[in-house]
Amino acid sequence: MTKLNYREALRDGLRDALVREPRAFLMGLDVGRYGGTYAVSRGLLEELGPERVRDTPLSESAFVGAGIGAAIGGLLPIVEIMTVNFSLLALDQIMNNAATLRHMTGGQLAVPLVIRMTTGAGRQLAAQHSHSLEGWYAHIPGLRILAPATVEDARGMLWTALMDPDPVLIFEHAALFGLEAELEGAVTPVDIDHAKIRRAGKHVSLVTYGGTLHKTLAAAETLAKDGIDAEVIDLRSLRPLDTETIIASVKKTRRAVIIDEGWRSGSLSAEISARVMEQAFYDLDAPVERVCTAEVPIPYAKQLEEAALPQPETIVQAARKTVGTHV
Amino acid sequence: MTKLNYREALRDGLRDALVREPRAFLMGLDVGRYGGTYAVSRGLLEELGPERVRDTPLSESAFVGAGIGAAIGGLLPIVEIMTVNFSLLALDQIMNNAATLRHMTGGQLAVPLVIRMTTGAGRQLAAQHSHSLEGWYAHIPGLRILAPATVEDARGMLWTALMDPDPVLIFEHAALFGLEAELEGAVTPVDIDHAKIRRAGKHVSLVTYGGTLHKTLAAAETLAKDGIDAEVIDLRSLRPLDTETIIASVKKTRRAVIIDEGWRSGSLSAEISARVMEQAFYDLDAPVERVCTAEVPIPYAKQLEEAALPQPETIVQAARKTVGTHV
Amino acid sequence: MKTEEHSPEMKIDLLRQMLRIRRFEEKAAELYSAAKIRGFLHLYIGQEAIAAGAMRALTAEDAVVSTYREHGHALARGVAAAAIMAEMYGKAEGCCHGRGGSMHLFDVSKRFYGGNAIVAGGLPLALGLALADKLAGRARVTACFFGDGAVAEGEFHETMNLAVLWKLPLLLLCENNLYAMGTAIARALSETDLCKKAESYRMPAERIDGMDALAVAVASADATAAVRAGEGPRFLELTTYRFRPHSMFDPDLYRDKAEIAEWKKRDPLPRHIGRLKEEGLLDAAKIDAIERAVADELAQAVAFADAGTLEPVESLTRDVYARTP
Amino acid sequence: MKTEEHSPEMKIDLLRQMLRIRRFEEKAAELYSAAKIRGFLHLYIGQEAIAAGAMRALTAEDAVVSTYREHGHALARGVAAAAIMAEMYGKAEGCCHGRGGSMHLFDVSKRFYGGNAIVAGGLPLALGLALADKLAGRARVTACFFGDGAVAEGEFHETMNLAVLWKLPLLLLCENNLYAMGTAIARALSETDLCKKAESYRMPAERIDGMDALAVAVASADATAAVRAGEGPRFLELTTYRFRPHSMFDPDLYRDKAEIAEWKKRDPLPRHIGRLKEEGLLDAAKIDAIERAVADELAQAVAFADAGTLEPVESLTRDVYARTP
Ligand SMILES: Cc1ncc(C[n+]2csc(CCOP(=O)(O)OP(=O)(O)O)c2C)c(N)n1
Ligand SMILES: Cc1ncc(C[n+]2csc(CCOP(=O)(O)OP(=O)(O)O)c2C)c(N)n1
Ligand SMILES: [Mg+2]
Ligand SMILES: [Mg+2]
Repeated sequence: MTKLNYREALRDGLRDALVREPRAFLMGLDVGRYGGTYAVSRGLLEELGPERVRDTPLSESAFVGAGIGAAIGGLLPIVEIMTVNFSLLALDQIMNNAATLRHMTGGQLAVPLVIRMTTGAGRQLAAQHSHSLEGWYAHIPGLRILAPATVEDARGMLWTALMDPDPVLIFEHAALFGLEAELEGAVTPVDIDHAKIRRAGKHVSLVTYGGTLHKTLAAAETLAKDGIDAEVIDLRSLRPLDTETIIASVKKTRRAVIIDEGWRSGSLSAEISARVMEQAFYDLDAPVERVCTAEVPIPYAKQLEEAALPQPETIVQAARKTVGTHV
Repeated sequence: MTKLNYREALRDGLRDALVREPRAFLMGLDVGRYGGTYAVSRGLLEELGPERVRDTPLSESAFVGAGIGAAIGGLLPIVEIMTVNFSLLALDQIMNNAATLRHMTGGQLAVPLVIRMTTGAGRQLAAQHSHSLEGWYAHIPGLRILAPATVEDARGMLWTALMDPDPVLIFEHAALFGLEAELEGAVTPVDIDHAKIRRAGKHVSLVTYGGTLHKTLAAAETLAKDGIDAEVIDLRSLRPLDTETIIASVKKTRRAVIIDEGWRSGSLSAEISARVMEQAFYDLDAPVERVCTAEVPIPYAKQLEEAALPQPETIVQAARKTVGTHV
Repeated sequence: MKTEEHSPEMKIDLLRQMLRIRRFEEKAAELYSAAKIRGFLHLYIGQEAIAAGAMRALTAEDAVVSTYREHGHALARGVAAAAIMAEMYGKAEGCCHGRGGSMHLFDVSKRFYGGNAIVAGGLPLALGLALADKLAGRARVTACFFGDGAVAEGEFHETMNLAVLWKLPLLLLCENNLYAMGTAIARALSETDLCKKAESYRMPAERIDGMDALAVAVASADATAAVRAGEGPRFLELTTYRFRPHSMFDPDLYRDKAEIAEWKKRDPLPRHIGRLKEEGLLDAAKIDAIERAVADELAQAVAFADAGTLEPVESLTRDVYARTP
Repeated sequence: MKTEEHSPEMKIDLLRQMLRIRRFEEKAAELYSAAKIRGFLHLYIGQEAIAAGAMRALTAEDAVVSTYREHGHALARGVAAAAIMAEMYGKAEGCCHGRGGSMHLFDVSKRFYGGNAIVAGGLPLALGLALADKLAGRARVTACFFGDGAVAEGEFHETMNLAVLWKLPLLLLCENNLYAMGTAIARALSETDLCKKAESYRMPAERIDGMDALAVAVASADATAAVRAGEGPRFLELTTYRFRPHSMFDPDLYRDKAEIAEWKKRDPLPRHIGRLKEEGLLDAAKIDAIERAVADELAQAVAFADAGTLEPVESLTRDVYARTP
């Protein structure tokens, strides 16, 4: 067992993939000389050389598109978009090429590309640097969307994603880089098809992923003190959604709160709520609640940013409301 | 009364705005010499000159950004993005500038910009030219999102949008250009704050907008023959949503089907379903149903495209299901 | 390579390719009016010398990326006319099983990578294909066709820079037909000398008469050889003109009739035929024979498309992912 | 305009502006370590000659657009130091009520339009401000600052083209500090002569020593005059160097210590001071007086920020729309 943080876990996963798979290479802004904006790729340029760890200029659309082209050309590119905020510049390539090429060519092409990016708020970076758009990306057919919330997932998801024949976007939450855990020595691939129950419980299902998982687990502990036994589901994959696991949990607890860091309207939590409506309406004892980010560009000031984001207290409140209504 | 089609109505609205408001100007690809890709702006260059009807090169990000800058600079730009499909290239400007500037500057700036674009599928234009992303755009705080579904709205919404101090995106549905109606002579501004009940009914609420309104009205007629009296709500504004009107209708009918042309997962209909869950759960007699576009890049072949999109029959089926379950 | 060095066979083949494209598209226009082909249809008529001339420089191992105006490129690249026509009919037998249509012809067996309906959207893709070859140590070339309109897009700029920076085996073929839809190049670009633009990225560039198939063939061969030799990317500006409107929807109100007429005098087909006749390589009988072969191929393509079947709607969700859920 | 034509007052003022920026940022770094300032903080230290020199050319009616490295621009433009500092503290008294922070300083009363944290994102905005002036027939100039890194972005390309095509009153000031985060310009651009790039859009361009405040002032005055006269946009490449890491998080592992030391010898402050002393315009006492005035202003700014209040969380949803729902 080694003690590892989320950042180191990402690095181990990355290094492992690049060492094991000669077709893989990493490409993005400052992944090489600089060592990665969040130091995720530190040391990899020195170890693997500039062809495998490729610095790019500020040209998001072109280097993401180049990743798509290289994937078609037989490689397994890992493209790092520094943060989700800059991915908007590459959206045409992502939606119109990566996501469509397999279908539009009648199955002739595969785009085995992985795009990694940092997501999320919480560090006072203000409106243009605090987006949580992973749920929004999950709207796009043809893509797989992953969100590692634990150190283990941070380390193991990349390999599974890289072996997937379809384009996979991995959203790494900026607030988790310091998160620590004890892990076995070797990188082990992570199941990206199934959500994971991080805490079993019977009174309410708390459905979440990524950066809000830990806030949700904290909320569950608080609720436990009140005798409310919450089940916490970590989605891991935002597209496709593991609806089965969610529905099974809701059918058991008969209540659900969905927590995500996206803006409320049109968030992933809306989709989950709609699916619960469709597939478990008659099993519900209370309406599904959502805890999301306030519908504002994220402000810089600490107290405002905190007020904008889901917090353990707001999760607790929502859970109490849904349980309280009908217990 | 004059007979007008949707295209002509858009043109009348545009001309009226440009003539009445000297600060307004139109800018976009081929809006001038060419006369507008869909002939919406035909004749306006000749009438108003190249400063007011400004052709742009293929530079979506720059000319949308220029619209934002010009709005800050005191004008009232109407930017036409030829189709929603190309708006992806301008998403950084739309999300990181247009939508955030007022809030991020503590209220110092206003961005009274209108962005018009054609949206929707149904004309066999295949995967890269058939997006329906208006519901997706409705996720972004700071923007207003409109979808004119009638000839009257096509004519009158622009003025209201232009007078709005915030950035407004208007999505004009490509399949509606030939739609005809009899209208009064003058352009009259349209209320963009409220949804409109296009057909009153008591058994089920059919909530929709834009291109699917007419399919939904057709479905309502079919349902009427079966004795199912459907209420049809045209949202008109996708952000903000007029939740009140929706909830009032659902509380009356106790059943709802939401129809939209977005891909199902993460569609606007998910948000509406989630709101009904939150605000009318105890009034529902059956789970809310959704009729959306299949989660595929839209294929070229006619029968495949038709199968991918919401159709009157699928709407009828969904309505029958929700009514049938509990009547 | 010099013009004189080319064999008679090669010169005749240029004619054959141009004729294949011309006749195919004339037929396509007809079939569009008959509603057999739907969606958008962008004809290449007038620009055939470019596809015919440039494609000769490529080997089967090389890759091609194009735009929505790509029938000519697909045909010249060797994608079967029947598979293209069936695709435009939306038939299961089409090269993309009817999912792509006219704007999205793909044939992986020919390394023909589309068919991109987003202006300039193919450029980064081509960059990536070239990068893959470079990283894999393969001496292959990726040829990317695009229009003058694409030059204004940010993706053009980013691609040009990266191609040179990374010294990628990329051949950039800009078909400057002077218009992007209704926008004349002088109203779209502050600098209309596209070679100057290329040079601002330190990319070697040359302007070629795109109405002269032989000139295109020669320049493309030279440029491709340099790219293949590892000298980095090359840019060719091919001046040309589309004789037809932008698409079947375009009323073409923005061009002078006189301008169109003037350019039609430079039609690459009669021009090439004239040259071959002068050189004694061609007579009326030979032209006739070629025309007949072309007509046969086309008739078969149309028959194939007509006889084609429709994909069952059950297949709608196939190929969105490798595994159909 | 010639260097010699400048008044002693003007030369002294350049010094004062540079000092204001230098001291402000030194303090900001300190306050960042003390966790009074949070988020990202990008220091301008080393580049002060540019903000100080260029801003002089503008009138109150002109507009300024900048990047996330904009404290210097804001200060030189006349945004109150106290309002800037309070903004960086996240206080309600900040120029954006604490919503923007270091990367998003705005002051509409000074026509200072930010503060953009997306590289190259300010360029189209500046284009639009210039377009508004042109359409309204106002002889105003919009000055847009950006870095060498932005030059690789598509938006740079699109903006350059449109600015010339529409002959807009835009002054483009590229601060070439040789790095975009950890990426040296030669590893980012295939052509590192930025003036050549500008010329490929037919935009008049000049390279200026950005470590020489007077040279910047002279070139900016000339360029602004031309822009104001309706001659269309101008491009200035200002060669410079940031003495500090990219941001407070940057371990700065990608630059040679020797390179940094070499550039520090060209520090615009001592250089300008040396010149003024040589010209007999400055002595130790005068420098002292300026330093004291600067220190006073800064102390007041810090006190103002410290005394500032927090926006109540109830105001969170204010100003998302004109009408708060
Ligand atoms: C990004 C984008 N914007 C707009 C369009 C609409 N459009 C299709 S073709 C075209 C003109 C392109 O001109 P050019 O690149 O010169 O190619 P040509 O049609 O002349 O072959 C336009 C504006 C598009 N397809 N993609
Ligand atoms: C579109 C985009 N991509 C990436 C980033 C992250 N980033 C912030 S500053 C920077 C470097 C910019 O360099 P340059 O333009 O030279 O300005 P400088 O920092 O040197 O002043 C990068 C890559 C960003 N802010 N925006
Ligand atoms: Mg063209
Ligand atoms: Mg720089």
